[in-house]
Formats: sequence, structure tokens, C-alpha cells
Amino acid sequence: MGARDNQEIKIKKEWCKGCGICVTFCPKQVLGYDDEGKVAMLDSENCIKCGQCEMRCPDFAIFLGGKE
Amino acid sequence: MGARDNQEIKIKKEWCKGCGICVTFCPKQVLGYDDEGKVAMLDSENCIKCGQCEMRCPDFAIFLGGKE
Amino acid sequence: MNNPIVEKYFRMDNLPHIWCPGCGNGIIMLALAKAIDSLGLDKDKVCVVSGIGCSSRAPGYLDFNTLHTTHGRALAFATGVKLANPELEVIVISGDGDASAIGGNHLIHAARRNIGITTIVFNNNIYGMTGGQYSPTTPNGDLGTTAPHGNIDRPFDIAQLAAAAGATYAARSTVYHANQMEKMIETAIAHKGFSMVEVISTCPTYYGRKNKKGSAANMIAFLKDSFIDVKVAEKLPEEKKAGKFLMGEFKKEEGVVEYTVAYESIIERLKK
Amino acid sequence: MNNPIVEKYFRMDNLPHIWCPGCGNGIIMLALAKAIDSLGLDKDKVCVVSGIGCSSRAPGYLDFNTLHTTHGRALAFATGVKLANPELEVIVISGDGDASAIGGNHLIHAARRNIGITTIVFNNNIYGMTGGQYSPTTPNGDLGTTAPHGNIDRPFDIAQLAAAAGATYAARSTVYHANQMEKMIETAIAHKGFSMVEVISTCPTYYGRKNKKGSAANMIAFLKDSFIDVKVAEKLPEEKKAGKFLMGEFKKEEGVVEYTVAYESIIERLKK
Amino acid sequence: MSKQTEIRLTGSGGQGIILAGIILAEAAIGEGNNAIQSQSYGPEARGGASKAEVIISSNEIHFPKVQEPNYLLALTQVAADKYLAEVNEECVVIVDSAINVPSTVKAKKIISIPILKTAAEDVGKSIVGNIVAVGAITEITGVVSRAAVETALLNRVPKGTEDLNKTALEAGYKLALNR
Amino acid sequence: MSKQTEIRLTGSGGQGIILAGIILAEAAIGEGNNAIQSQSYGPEARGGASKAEVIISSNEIHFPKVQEPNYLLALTQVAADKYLAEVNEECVVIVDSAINVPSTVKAKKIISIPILKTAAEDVGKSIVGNIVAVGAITEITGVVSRAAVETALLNRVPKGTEDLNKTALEAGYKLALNR
Amino acid sequence: MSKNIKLMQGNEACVEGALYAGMRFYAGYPITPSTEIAEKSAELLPTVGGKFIQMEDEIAGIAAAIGGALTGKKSMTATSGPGFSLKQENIGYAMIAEIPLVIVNVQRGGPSTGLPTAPAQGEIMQAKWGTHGDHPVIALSPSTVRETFDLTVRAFNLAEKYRTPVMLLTDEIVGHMREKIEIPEPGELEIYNRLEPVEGETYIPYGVREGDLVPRMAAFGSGHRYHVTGLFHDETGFPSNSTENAGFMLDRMMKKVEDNLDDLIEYEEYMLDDAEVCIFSYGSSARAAKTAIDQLREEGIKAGLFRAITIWPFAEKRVKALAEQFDNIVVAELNLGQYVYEVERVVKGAAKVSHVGKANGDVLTPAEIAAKVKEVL
Amino acid sequence: MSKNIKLMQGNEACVEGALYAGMRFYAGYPITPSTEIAEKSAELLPTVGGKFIQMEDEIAGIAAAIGGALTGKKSMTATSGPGFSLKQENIGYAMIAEIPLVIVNVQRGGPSTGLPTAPAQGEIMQAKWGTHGDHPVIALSPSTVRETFDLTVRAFNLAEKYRTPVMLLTDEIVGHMREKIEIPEPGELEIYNRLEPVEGETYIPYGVREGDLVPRMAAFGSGHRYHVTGLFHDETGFPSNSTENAGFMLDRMMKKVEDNLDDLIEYEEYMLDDAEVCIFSYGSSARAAKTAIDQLREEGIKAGLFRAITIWPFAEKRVKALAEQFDNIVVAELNLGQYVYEVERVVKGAAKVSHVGKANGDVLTPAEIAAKVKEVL
Ligand SMILES: Cc1ncc(C[n+]2csc(CCOP(=O)(O)OP(=O)(O)O)c2C)c(N)n1
Ligand SMILES: Cc1ncc(C[n+]2csc(CCOP(=O)(O)OP(=O)(O)O)c2C)c(N)n1
Ligand code: SF4
Ligand code: SF4
Ligand code: SF4
Ligand code: SF4
Repeated sequence: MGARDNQEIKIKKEWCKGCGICVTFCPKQVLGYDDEGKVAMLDSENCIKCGQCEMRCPDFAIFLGGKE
Repeated sequence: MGARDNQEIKIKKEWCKGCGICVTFCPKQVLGYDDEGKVAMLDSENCIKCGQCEMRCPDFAIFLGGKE
Repeated sequence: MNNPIVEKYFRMDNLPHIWCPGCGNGIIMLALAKAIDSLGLDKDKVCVVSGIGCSSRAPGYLDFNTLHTTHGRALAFATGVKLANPELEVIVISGDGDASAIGGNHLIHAARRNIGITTIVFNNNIYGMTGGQYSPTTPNGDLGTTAPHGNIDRPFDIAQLAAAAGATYAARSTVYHANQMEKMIETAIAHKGFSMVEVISTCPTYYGRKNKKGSAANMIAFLKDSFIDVKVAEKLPEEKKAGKFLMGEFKKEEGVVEYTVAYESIIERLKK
Repeated sequence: MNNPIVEKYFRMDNLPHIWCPGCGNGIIMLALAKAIDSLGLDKDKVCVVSGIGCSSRAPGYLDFNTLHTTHGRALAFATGVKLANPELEVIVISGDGDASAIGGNHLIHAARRNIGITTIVFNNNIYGMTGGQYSPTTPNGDLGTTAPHGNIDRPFDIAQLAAAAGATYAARSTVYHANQMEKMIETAIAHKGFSMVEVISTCPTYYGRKNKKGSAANMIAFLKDSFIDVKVAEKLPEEKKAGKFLMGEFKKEEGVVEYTVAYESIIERLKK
Repeated sequence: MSKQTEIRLTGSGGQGIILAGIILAEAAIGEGNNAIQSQSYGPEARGGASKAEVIISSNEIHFPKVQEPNYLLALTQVAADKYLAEVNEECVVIVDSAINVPSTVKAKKIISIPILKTAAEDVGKSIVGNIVAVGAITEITGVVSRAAVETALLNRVPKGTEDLNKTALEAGYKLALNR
Repeated sequence: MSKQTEIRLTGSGGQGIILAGIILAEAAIGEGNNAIQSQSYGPEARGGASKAEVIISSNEIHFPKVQEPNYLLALTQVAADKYLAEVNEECVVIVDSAINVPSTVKAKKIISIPILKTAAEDVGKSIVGNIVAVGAITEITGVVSRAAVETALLNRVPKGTEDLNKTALEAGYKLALNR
Repeated sequence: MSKNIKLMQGNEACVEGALYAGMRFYAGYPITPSTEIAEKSAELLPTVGGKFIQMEDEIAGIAAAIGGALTGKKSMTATSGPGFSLKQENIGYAMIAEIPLVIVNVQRGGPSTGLPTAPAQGEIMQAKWGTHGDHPVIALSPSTVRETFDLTVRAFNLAEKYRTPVMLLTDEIVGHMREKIEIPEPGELEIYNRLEPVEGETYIPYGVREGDLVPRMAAFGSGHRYHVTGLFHDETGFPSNSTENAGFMLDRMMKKVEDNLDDLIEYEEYMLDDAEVCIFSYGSSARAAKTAIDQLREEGIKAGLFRAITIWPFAEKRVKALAEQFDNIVVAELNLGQYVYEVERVVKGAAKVSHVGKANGDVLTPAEIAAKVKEVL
Repeated sequence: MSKNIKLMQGNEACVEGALYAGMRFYAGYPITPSTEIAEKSAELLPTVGGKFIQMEDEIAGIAAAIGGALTGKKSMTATSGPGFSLKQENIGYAMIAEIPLVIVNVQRGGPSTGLPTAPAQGEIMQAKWGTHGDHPVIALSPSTVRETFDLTVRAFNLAEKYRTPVMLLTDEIVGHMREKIEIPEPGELEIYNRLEPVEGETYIPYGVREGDLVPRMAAFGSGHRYHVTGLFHDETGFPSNSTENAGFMLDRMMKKVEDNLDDLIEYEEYMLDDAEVCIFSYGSSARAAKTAIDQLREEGIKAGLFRAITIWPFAEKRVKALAEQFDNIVVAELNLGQYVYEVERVVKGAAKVSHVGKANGDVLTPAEIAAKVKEVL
């Protein structure tokens, strides 16, 4: 817990190439796509902030960042 | 026996560079050098025709050949 | 708004990178940055060297002393950098073709010398930059633009080859196993001597499409399913290992004197 | 009056050869001729290829189709010869420098492809032709003209490196063990696939003199005393193995499809 | 046809711009004309603006690159922004209707038609946008005949996709006719 | 000394012909003259005839190779056979006494002295034949002084062999004087 | 459309031409913009019983191709800039060992990795001087796709006839553009095969028989056991240090080119008869020059073109004659000045020689050439 | 004998000169007749805290030397013919990435393995054209052992000043002969060190500051993190495909040589003032030419010598002037005709240019040169 509480998934759409890797490997399946085929957070409630999306996004377009 | 009986050590002096390898590894120590430092058969009686000299002469200067 | 690791270690002006959607290279590059961060290295003392290829474009994005050389020669350039200034932490990034085709000789010799360079091979099993020719790691039977009738070459095991040549640290991971990979890279950089981390990456564009491997995510899922750690494999029965590939740490030899250290001791000796 | 094997397989006009007194190269060359004789090969169908170096002068003395190429490239030329005409028995003769320094990449790739070439490395642990610079097999600590303060490189184990790269036959012998060596060469040539016989040779002129190894005969006696067969070594206690070097057959893998055979099957397939 | 016709096709990498050019060029030579098709490669070819060129003439064609296009096709905004600026008053511009054409563009005519939408919605596969474009260009330029284009098309598309591609081509004809 | 002195030293590889040349050249520059020493390399350098050349002059030396030797040393029959044929009437030839000099040789003088035998028997090491030769040449040519040759010798031979080499040098002087 | 008329890339036409000429062996390493030559060879060679191999690098590529050639197979390797540099050592080997071989260089933007996907004509001088030592050179450069086919055939013919490597210097433009090509029928173009040893005669591997141009070449495995080396060698093929022999052998090799200029040199002249200025160009740039000439003539300026097809040996005699005829020669090439050196050398001041070129990744345009012509007039 | 007067081989003098200039890194691969340079460097470098490494081949040799140079060390590599061919790709890299580096080629008999122990001057043109693409070239060639020392120092100075690889073209004769040399005292010769970034200013790795000749060069590890590539790059060092940028950058690199000919070009003239014929030579052949001149003058023929010390860039202005002054220029070089091409080009017919040379393993003799002079007079 701790640190993760202050974190949330951030998406940098300009960099997302819509490859779908994060969507596929999100253990909670909380990610999906927007109209342009780019990643979108569909269900932030259920995100466990495991960071697997960040770890495997080849384009640094999704990551856990500090809550603003 | 057999084949070896008709064989004897032959020396091609022109090719011998006097390296001493055959002399050193002859199990019967029957080889030595002539005046020019080239190989010489000193004791053909005791040669067992094992062919080790031929096998290790880098210059093909000593070998078992048919008796003439 | 950016990933802080990215902001800290990347040249933001050069991003986004040129790689295709789903290309695994970015995953490795991020893991590398994280490993460097964990080690707390001084950015000014890190030098990243590459050859030519898609993967070899990585140094352009990384905010260190970076050197993009000629095809296959990264390790030869890196050897010069490291020997001339041993205080630099020298990391080589190389594609499978760059490292093991044209660059194979430099790889085995750097390994033989045990020079303190960490080589990370971005192995996508194909020549990406030139559009999909088979590489020394393309699996036998697979297609490439220069293997239209199926590849008859047998693939190298790059990590094992490096180990046989003398690398004192040799490991393999995949872009699926990004966390493990990051740890390996960290270990490799910390290692004193030549270290090799081969990372199985994905090229959905050339290798994937030609060989009908599905989407980038499919290709990564395949890595998840087909690679098992050597340590695990040791305990598995043969039938469970069939069709599987090995990853993990293959070699970790401590105490072998590193090349530039050996050189410095000559200099010291001559001073007397 | 000549050794009949020499008369049959050598170009008599070119003998005596240029090698120094006591140089081991002639011993290997004779063993090669004997091996070829035992196999009863058609001289017209044998092609011997070399690079550049003292040892690489060997093909000039051998009465086959012979090709003396550029430094390090023998295996690349030989690969072309073999693939273009698989009915030729292709044998590569290469020095340790030629095969494993500048030619290291071609070695590991020919091994990887398992192409039906037999490579015989005349390993004298030094660059002979250029007068005694250290090579990738010069023992650590030894002297060479370019290692005046002692060699800090670590040596390759060429036979094992070839095996790791994919050679399906890999063995090592010495010029002392000429009979065993001859048998290995015979086995290697008969082997279907890439085969490597590394032969430890002697260079009394450059390596020997610089490193105070005594006469040629002394150097060969050292080989006798310090090399033990892997099979024997397996049964020896550790202390008896200390300071010893291994020789023998390290790898013999049957049934891996040879490269030119694989290619022919593509041609056959396309005919349908 | 005495003077040569120069066509520049632009869009993004992956849109099949080069294939479109090849089909037009092959159609032209099928009718006994000369044709040259060329393109620019580069890492930018992945993403960014991509360009293919076709020159068709009954005479010999020397310089193989388009100098002043008689026709410019643009399928993406990025491509349009890059290449529209270079056209002169003799040029007929064909753009996908999603594209915003600045009023400063000098051109003989600007034809805006829903190429990509037609591919995606009417033909049912957005990937055949390039072929819809070929149909439209064939119709608009008249530089190649429908028959020649069809032969070239069938020669160049993967087996099994012939029908899909012919549908796309025809949709392109229609788009041009009914604009 | 106004014209330059050209010396050709010949023998077989391993006889130390090059070292002999170096010592002579170094002695010359030690006295303020100019000198060039050169040799031919090659696989033949192992066995076969070997050659070293020295040119000494008080002026600048341009062409670095001996054109017409003023002095020729030959230590082996093979070398003599090869190089004697090239000398002219101005040349002083110095040969080991084991060598057969054909009567056809044109030379100013032929000096036959037992260089190798002296080394082997008197000095006790056949390996210093080259140094005996240097001594003889010094004496015969007068192109360098004894003192200069001695300095050069000590500078060039391995530590620990100084005495042996000085003995050889002196044996050479004597050979030349007592011929 | 006739069965033989096709829309084809220059690189593909190169492979088609090679197969037409009888290529049965290809070894190389991929590099943009030559890769299609490897790819097409990989696809087609096994269909005719030939072999393709992708080697570990360019050095190995040419080495294996030489090996293939020695077994009697017509062999080719292709590359671009960096790979051409790497092949230089073995190009020299093929020259001194007299190996028939075709080496294609699809030129791109250099130096070094430079501008890998951009066109250039930057290896004109490297083709002549790139390998160490003195050596004979034959190099050809096509302007069109059909000519790429034809010159590949010719490169093989010359390689076989002269027993020497022949270079085909094409470029990214000609290599990648698609153009109409009519593939000749089998038999339409002459095909030359190396002469083999005469049966019954003693084979002297590097001796030239009376009436022959070069030594006859036995295939390895054909029963003539001989030696091939990159050292200077005598007629027997064995190494020789003799200066007489070395002088003789190298002279013979140089002369096989120098004495046969008429057979080797090809060029095209376009509207040169009535011209007042001569543009000198080759390869893709010559196409821009032709368009420039058409445009200049529309403006009333009578320009004409000399297009070198054979790059090496240089068309010295003809260019000298042109220098007498014209006051101005404008050399148009896609580099910062290479072939212009040779033109200047040969012209010896008889005409003013100007250069128009660049090396920034862009093509040389008709407008730039026309502007230069106007400037010098 | 003064402590600084020595009998020394050219190859040794090269290493002594390199150390005098500040060499601290050497990487190479042995090859006759350059090997002594490696051997001497191996021996001496660690005694001054420098590093020597024998790499796996020549390609790796130059690569490692470039790597060393990037850390701020003055670096050198040396080779001969075949190795020079192999280094070509990375020579181009050093040019486009602007790496100060000294590349020594001790020329021997080519092509290919050729005559490995024989002298030659066969890489004069390869030095200029051997790597692919357009690029600037600086090459120097010494005639004596002392000059080998001096020109090695100069090569380092020019490399540092112009941020470019500089080639030293020596040959088997100069490399292997022993000659009297007086080693200069420290401080006697000027030593140039590359300019480093100005503290406090933003460092623009490939931007030229006002008043500077070339971009300043930061050592890797010195705190300026920048990117080096063999692709065309802009001022920032990062790759750029812009044709404007490529044109600008290459132009700047070419100009650093072209605009500084006076600084770069060195030559010697020997008895040229009153001469009726000009011999043009360089390196070891120029020594034969001097002897030939002495001999010719004894016969009453007034010959003189122009000896090129800087081989590239070419002394165009001076040679043009000589062509006005002399009816005959005889180019004497140990090859079949290389530098003579450049002389002919520049002379533009103003003088008759003849060539005397050979490539058979032998040296060019005074007699041969004298005979040629008499023939043309
Ligand atoms: C000397 C040389 N040969 C060939 C090339 C062309 N080339 C560029 S990258 C590459 C291979 C790329 O494959 P890999 O190293 O596996 O990297 P990837 O692009 O797949 O990341 C090739 C053949 C070159 N640039 N230089
Ligand atoms: C490209 C090239 N680099 C270097 C050389 C010089 N060279 C010739 S043989 C040789 C090494 C010889 O050593 P090795 O291969 O071990 O054979 P050996 O002479 O000891 O039998 C070298 C460095 C060369 N001929 N060509
Ligand atoms: S942090 Fe984990 S759970 Fe949340 S979106 Fe990313 S992968 Fe899914
Ligand atoms: S992994 Fe990255 S690039 Fe791919 S869809 Fe997710 S955020 Fe986008
Ligand atoms: S055959 Fe055997 S015993 Fe006889 S000489 Fe030779 S080594 Fe000695
Ligand atoms: S081994 Fe051969 S060369 Fe050596 S001494 Fe014996 S016979 Fe002579």
C-alpha cells in the first residue's frame, strides 16, 4: 500500500500507438481503447496499480504517476 | 610383423631441417645427427619400425619405406 | 506529464521514438533506464553504444554519452571507450543481426577479454531496419524476405554463445518478463566483467506479419507461455520442457579479473 | 625416394615447405594426407581452403583443388565452394589467428549453419607469419611482440567455441598425438555437417623463443605431458587434472541436417 | 496523349499508397504507354507522410520524379499539409473529405471526396482506401482505362482479395462520377 | 669522407646480418656521419639468402638502397652465389673462407677470411659470426672507428653478452689485420 | 500487354538479367537500397537449381561468391555504400586471382551510414580506387530498368570474358523505381561463358594460350587440380616473389582492360550532333540531364548529352574528341564532384569543364542542370 | 652522440612522434610492414599511462581507436594495404562524426595479399576515394625517418585542429629503414589539442562557435552528454533527414579542408629554381628522385624536384604554377600511375606530364627515373 495510494494511472495519448499490449496484459482488464484506437482507462476503480501496463508499454504512454 | 619386415627407415637429407623431433621421440633412441646437424640412423638394428619418427617429422624427411 | 523515469533518463525532445506500434524495443529501453536508476549511476559516467538497426536507434533517446556506430561494430567502439576511460559504465545496445551476424566476432572477443561492458541484445529474430530478412536467430523453418522458402539456417543461442566465448555474466529474458529483465540488466551492469543480457523482443511488423504470429500482444503472450527459467527447468520433467525455451541466468562467474583492471595493473607495475 | 603418401598427395615441386625447423605444421599436414588416404577420397573432389598465415600456406603443398584466400576469410570462401558444389569435400586449414581472431565470425557462422566443411585449426598460440604477436589463443601472462608486458587477454577454447556455435563435430589433438589427430581428422571429414579439429601445434621460432619454451622437441614433449583426453579426464581426480589441458572429442552430434542437403531439399520441393 | 501526366499520391505509411501507384503505372503500360512509379523510403515511412509518384506518357520518360504534379492525391491531413503547399495552378487536387484544405492552396481544381469513409463503410474494409482512390483517379484523370486498371489490380492484389478490391475500385469510380 | 660508402652484408636468415648492419650504421652516426640501414624481408628470410645494407656518408643520403656496393660481405655460399654476380670492379668483397669464389667475379679485391670458424672456435660461439664480421669490416673499410663501433655494439647487444661480443669484435679486427 | 512487358523495379530487373545471363550463385548481406536484389535472388535461384545464401556480413558475401565462382557457377553479390567499402579487400582478391564475378552497388547517400534511403552517385571513384594496390577495373552504370537488365547481362559476359570482377553501379533511384521493361526472349542477347581448359592439353591455370585473352578457367572439381591465391603468382598459380613475374602478371591483368577499350566502352549520345554545350552524365542523373536538355531546347538552347554507360575504363578517346568539339562540358552527377575529376584530366584544358551536383539526399533535378548550363554559356 | 640522436626505423619514429604529440590510445591489428608500430606502441604506451589494445581485426582496430578518441584521448591505428581496405567503412564514420584520429598506412605491394613484404605506393588514390560517399580527406607522406616523426606529430595536430581523421601514408621502405634521427626536445614542436566546450555555455556538439574552425569536442564522461552518429545529423548531433541540413553539414566538412589549403599543404622543392625539367614525387620515391637529380646534374641535365608532403588536399595552386614554368613534369611513384592522375588533371595540358613507376615489388631506382627524364627531354 503506502506509496501506491498516491498514485494513479496516467496516459500520454500523444505517444500511445494503440498496440494493445497494456490492454492485453492488464491483470484486471481495466484498460480499453478510445475512438482513435488509443488506450483508455475504463475502470480506474479496479486498477490495482500493479504497474504491468507501464512496464510493458513500449512507448512510455501509460504509467503510474503521482495523483495531482 | 609382416609388412614391416620389408620396410626400413629412409631419410631424405635434403628436406631434414635438423629439428630433432624424431630423435627425441624415437622410443628406441636409434636416431642421431650427422655432421651437418641432419638426422642420421645410428642403430638400424634396434629400430622397431614403429613409424613415430615419420609421424612427427614436420618435413617428411624420415619415413618407413620399402626395402630396396 | 510524463513518467518520471522517462523524464529523468530520456531525451524528451526526441520522443516519441520511431519504432512501430507493438515493437518490444521500448520495453527494454525503459527497463534499462529503471535499472540504471536503481543502481544510482551518474548519467555523465554512463556511455551507451549501439550499431545500426532499429534497436540501435535506442541511444538517441537516452540521455547519456551516446554513440551510434556502424553496423555490427558497437562492441569494438565500446571496447575503445571502456579501455580508454574505465571509469565510464559502458552499455552496448545491439540487435540480433548487429550483435550476432556482422558483429559476431566483436561479441565473442569482447566476451573473451572479459572487458567490463554490458551488452543488451534486442533480439527480435529478424533484421528489422532493412525490412525482414532472416537473422542468425530466426528459427529454422521460419520465413524472412530472404528466406521465402523457409529458413534453413539454425539459430544461435546468443547468451550461451557469449558464455562459451568467455562472458562472465550471461542471461536471457523476454519483453514479457520485463521485471525480471530489469533485474538482470541491473545485475549485468553491476557485474565486473563482460556481461550479456539477451532480451527476446517482438517485431510485429516484419517478423510477426511474415510468420503469421498475430498481434504484438499475441507475440508477447507467446513469450509468456514458451519461456521458462533455467532454474525451474532443471526441476521439470522432459515432457514439460518440450517446445519450451530457456531464460534466466546461465552464467555468473565472479573473481575473473576484468580487462581494464588488468591493464591498469600493467601501468602500475611499470611505474615501479 | 619419398614417402609414398607424400608423393601421392603433395605437390612435390613445391617442397620442401617454407616453415621453420621444428614447426609443427608439417606434422598436421601429413596426418591430413593420411586421413584423406584412409578415406580413399578422390583427389579431384577435395578442395582445401585457407586464409593467410604460415599455416595457411599448407594448401600450396597439397595436390587438390586449393584456395589460398584473404586473412580470416577461408571459411566464407569455403562456404561458397561447398554450397555451390556440395559434391566437393571441403577442408579448411586455418591458423589460430586466422580462424579465431579476424576469422572468428565466419567460424561461428559456418558452425551454426552446420555446413559440411571440415576445419582444421593449426593452433600455435601466436601469429607466426607476422612475427610473434599474441593471438586469441596465447595463454594469459605469456609474451608476444605486442604483449611485451605479458598478455592480459584470456584465450579462446576454439574447439569448444565451435561446438557452442553449432558445430556438430568438435575435437582437439596435438602434434605430439599425431596418430590420434589423424583419426580425428578422418572422423571429421567423414562427418556430415560442420566439423572442427583444433590441433595444438608448435612455433619454436616466435612463440617458443619469446616464452623460453626450449627446443621444438621440448615444446612437443610439453604437449605430451600436459594434454589428457576428456574421456580419461572424466575419471581422474581433480588434483591430477590441475594444470592439464583437455583434448579428445568434445562433441559428436549425428542426425542434424547438413546445410547443403537442406538447400537441395528446397530445390527438390520447388520442382514439384 | 502527348505531354506526360504526373501524379503524386500521398498519405501515411501503411495506407497502400505505393500499391496504388503501381497499379496506375501498370495499367498505363498495359495500354502501351510508358510509366514510371517511384517513392521515397526512410524510417519516416513508418508513420509520418508517405509519398508515391507515377508518371505516365506515350513518349519516353526521362526524369523519373514528378516535377510539377498534374494530379495530387492526399489521404491524410499530415500529407496534405506537406504536399498541398507545393502544387501550382495546373494541378488537380484530390483529397479525402476528412481533410481540411486551406484556402491559400493554388490549384486548378480541388476535388474532395469521402475516400476513406467509402472504403470503411461502403466497401467494408478501411484497408482498401488506396484502391478506392485508384478508382477515383482513373475516373478523374482518364489517363488509364478502367479495363487496364482492372487487369493491373488483379495482377497485383493477393489471391482471395480480388472481389473486395474490385468492389473498392468500382466504389472509387462512382465517387468520382457522383461528386 | 665526401662520397658515400655502400656496404652490402649477406648471409642466411638467423646469422644476424641485420644486427651487423645496424651496428655499423649506428657507429657511423655516432661519429656525426649520416647512415641508413635497410634489409629485405619476406618468407624467404627464413633460410635462403638474407641481405642487409648500410650506406654511410658525411652528406645527406637520398636513395636509401645500395646501388653499387663498395663492400660486399658474404657469409654463406648461397648468398655469395646470389650477390657476387652483381658486384663491379670497384667493390671489395669479403667472404668467409669456406666460400668458393668463382674466378669470373669482377671485384677490386677479394678478401677471404675464416669469419665463422673464428667465431665458433676462437670466440667459442658460432652465433657471434656477425660480430666477427663487423670487426673485420671496421678494420678493412675504415669507414667507422673502432671506438664508435664498440659503443654501438654495446648499445645493441643483449645485457650479459657484452664481453662475448667484444671478444668477437676484436677477433674480427685481428682477422682483418692478419690476413 | 505482351507477356514479356512488365512493370519492374531496377533491382528486380538486375536479378532477372542475372538469371538470363546464367547466374547460379548469389551470396550477400542485406542493405538498403540493394536488398531487393538479395530477396529476389533468394526467391528465384532455387527454382532454377541455383543457390542463394545470406552470409554473416558483406565480406563473407563476396568471399562466398568468389568460392561459388570457382566451382564454375556464375556468381553475384550486391550491396550499397557501407557494404561496398567492406567488400573492397576481397574485390582486390578477385582481381588478382582473376575471378569472374558481378558486384552490384546500389548507391545511396554517404559517407558512413549517411542517408541510407536517399539516392547518390558517391562511389564512382571508389569503384576504381577503393581497394589497395594497382588493379584493373571494369564498371558499368545503367540509367533505366531495362538497361539494368541489359547491363547485368553484360556485366556477367564481361566478367566471364575478361576473368575479372565487374561492378554494376546503380543507385537508389534506378534501383527502386518501377518502369516498363520488355524482357528479351532467351537467345535474344548474347551470353558469354568462360573458356574452359582444352581437353588433352596440360592445363596452365594462369597461362594465356595463344589466341586467348585470359587464362582459361577450370572449375574446382572438374579434374584440374590447381592453386588459387591472392599473392602474386606465376603461370602455375603458385606464389612467386620474382619481380619479373610480378611485373609481367600485373601488366597482363591491366592490359586485358587497356587493350580492349573498344569492346568495353559503351556510351550514349543524346542530341549531341547540333549541340552547343555538352552535358556529361551517367546513371539516374543522365535522365535528369535529358529532361533538362528537352527543356533547354524549348528555350532555344541547344544542349546535348554524353552518357557514360561504361564508367571504367573511361571513354578517354571520345571525351577528348568532345573536348575539341565543345567549349563547355557540364558534368552532372549526384555527388560533390567525382567523375568530373576524370573528365578534367582527359580534357586537358581543351574545354571548360563545370560541375553540377550535390550530396544532400535529394535527386539532381532537370532545373538544376539547366541552370548550370545557362550559367556557363 | 647527443642523447637525442638515434638510429631508428621509420615505424619506430612514427610511435615516438605519436607519443610526442600526446598519443594515449592505440588500437590495431598486426600486419606487415606496419607491425612495428603496434609493437612499439604496446611497449611504450603503458609507460606513460596510455593504453594499447590488439583488436580482433582491422575494423575493430579503427573502431576502438575512435572510441578512445571520444573519451578525449589522442588515438592512432596503423595498418598496411589489406587492413587499410578493411578500415575504409569506419574511416568514413570518423569523417562524418568528425573524430580526431591518426590512421597510418605503411604501404606494401598490392592488390590483395599481393607482395606483402615488398614496398609500394599503391594507396595514394585509395586514401582519397577508398570510403563510400563524398568526404573531406587529409593525408601526409614522409620521406625520411625524421619526417615520419614530424608528420606523425603534424597528423595528430591536424586531426585535433580539424576534427577529422588524418592519414599518414608511409611505405615499406621508409617504415623499415633505419636512419639517423634527432628527436626534438619537448616543447620544440608545437602541439595542438582539440578545443573543449566553453564552460558556462550551452554545448552544441556539432555547432561551430563564432571564430572557431570546427565544433568543439567534449570528451565522453566530461559532463556533456551528447550523441554521436554516422548518420547525417544536425548541430545537436541527432540524426536528421533534412536535405538542407545534410547539404549544410557536408559542405561545412568539405570546406574545413578546402578553405584552409595554406595551412594544410606542405611540399619541398629541391633544385627546382634553375631546373629545366620538374620531377614530381613523394615519400620514399622522392629519395630516389633526389639521387636521380644529383646524377642527372652531373651529366649536365638540370632536373629539379617537387616533393608533395601533404598528399591530400592536393597542392593544386603550386602545381599549376609549375606547369606554367616547366614543359615537362615527370611523376615518379611506386605504382602504375595514381597521383599522376591528379597532376594531369590540374596541369590541364599546360605541361607534358609523364609517369615513371612500377608495381612489381622492387623499389623505383634513381636510374629508372633518370632514364625517364632523358626520354622526355
Ligand atoms: C555494413 C552494413 N551492412 C548492412 C547494413 C544494413 N543494415 C542496417 S540494420 C541491418 C540489420 C538490422 O537487424 P538487427 O541488427 O537485428 O536490428 P533490428 O533492426 O532488427 O533492431 C542491416 C542489415 C548497414 N547499415 N551496414
Ligand atoms: C587483412 C589482413 N590483416 C592482417 C594481415 C597480416 N597477417 C598475416 S598472417 C597473420 C596472422 C597469422 O597468425 P595465424 O593465423 O595464427 O597463423 P600462423 O602464421 O601462426 O600459422 C596476420 C596478422 C593480413 N595479411 N591481412
Ligand atoms: S496498473 Fe496494473 S491493473 Fe492498473 S491498468 Fe496498469 S496493468 Fe492494469
Ligand atoms: S502499450 Fe502503450 S502504446 Fe501500446 S496501447 Fe498501451 S499505452 Fe498504447
Ligand atoms: S621407426 Fe620408430 S624406432 Fe625406428 S627410428 Fe622411427 S621412431 Fe625410432
Ligand atoms: S623430425 Fe624431420 S626435420 Fe626434424 S630432425 Fe627429424 S628428420 Fe629432420
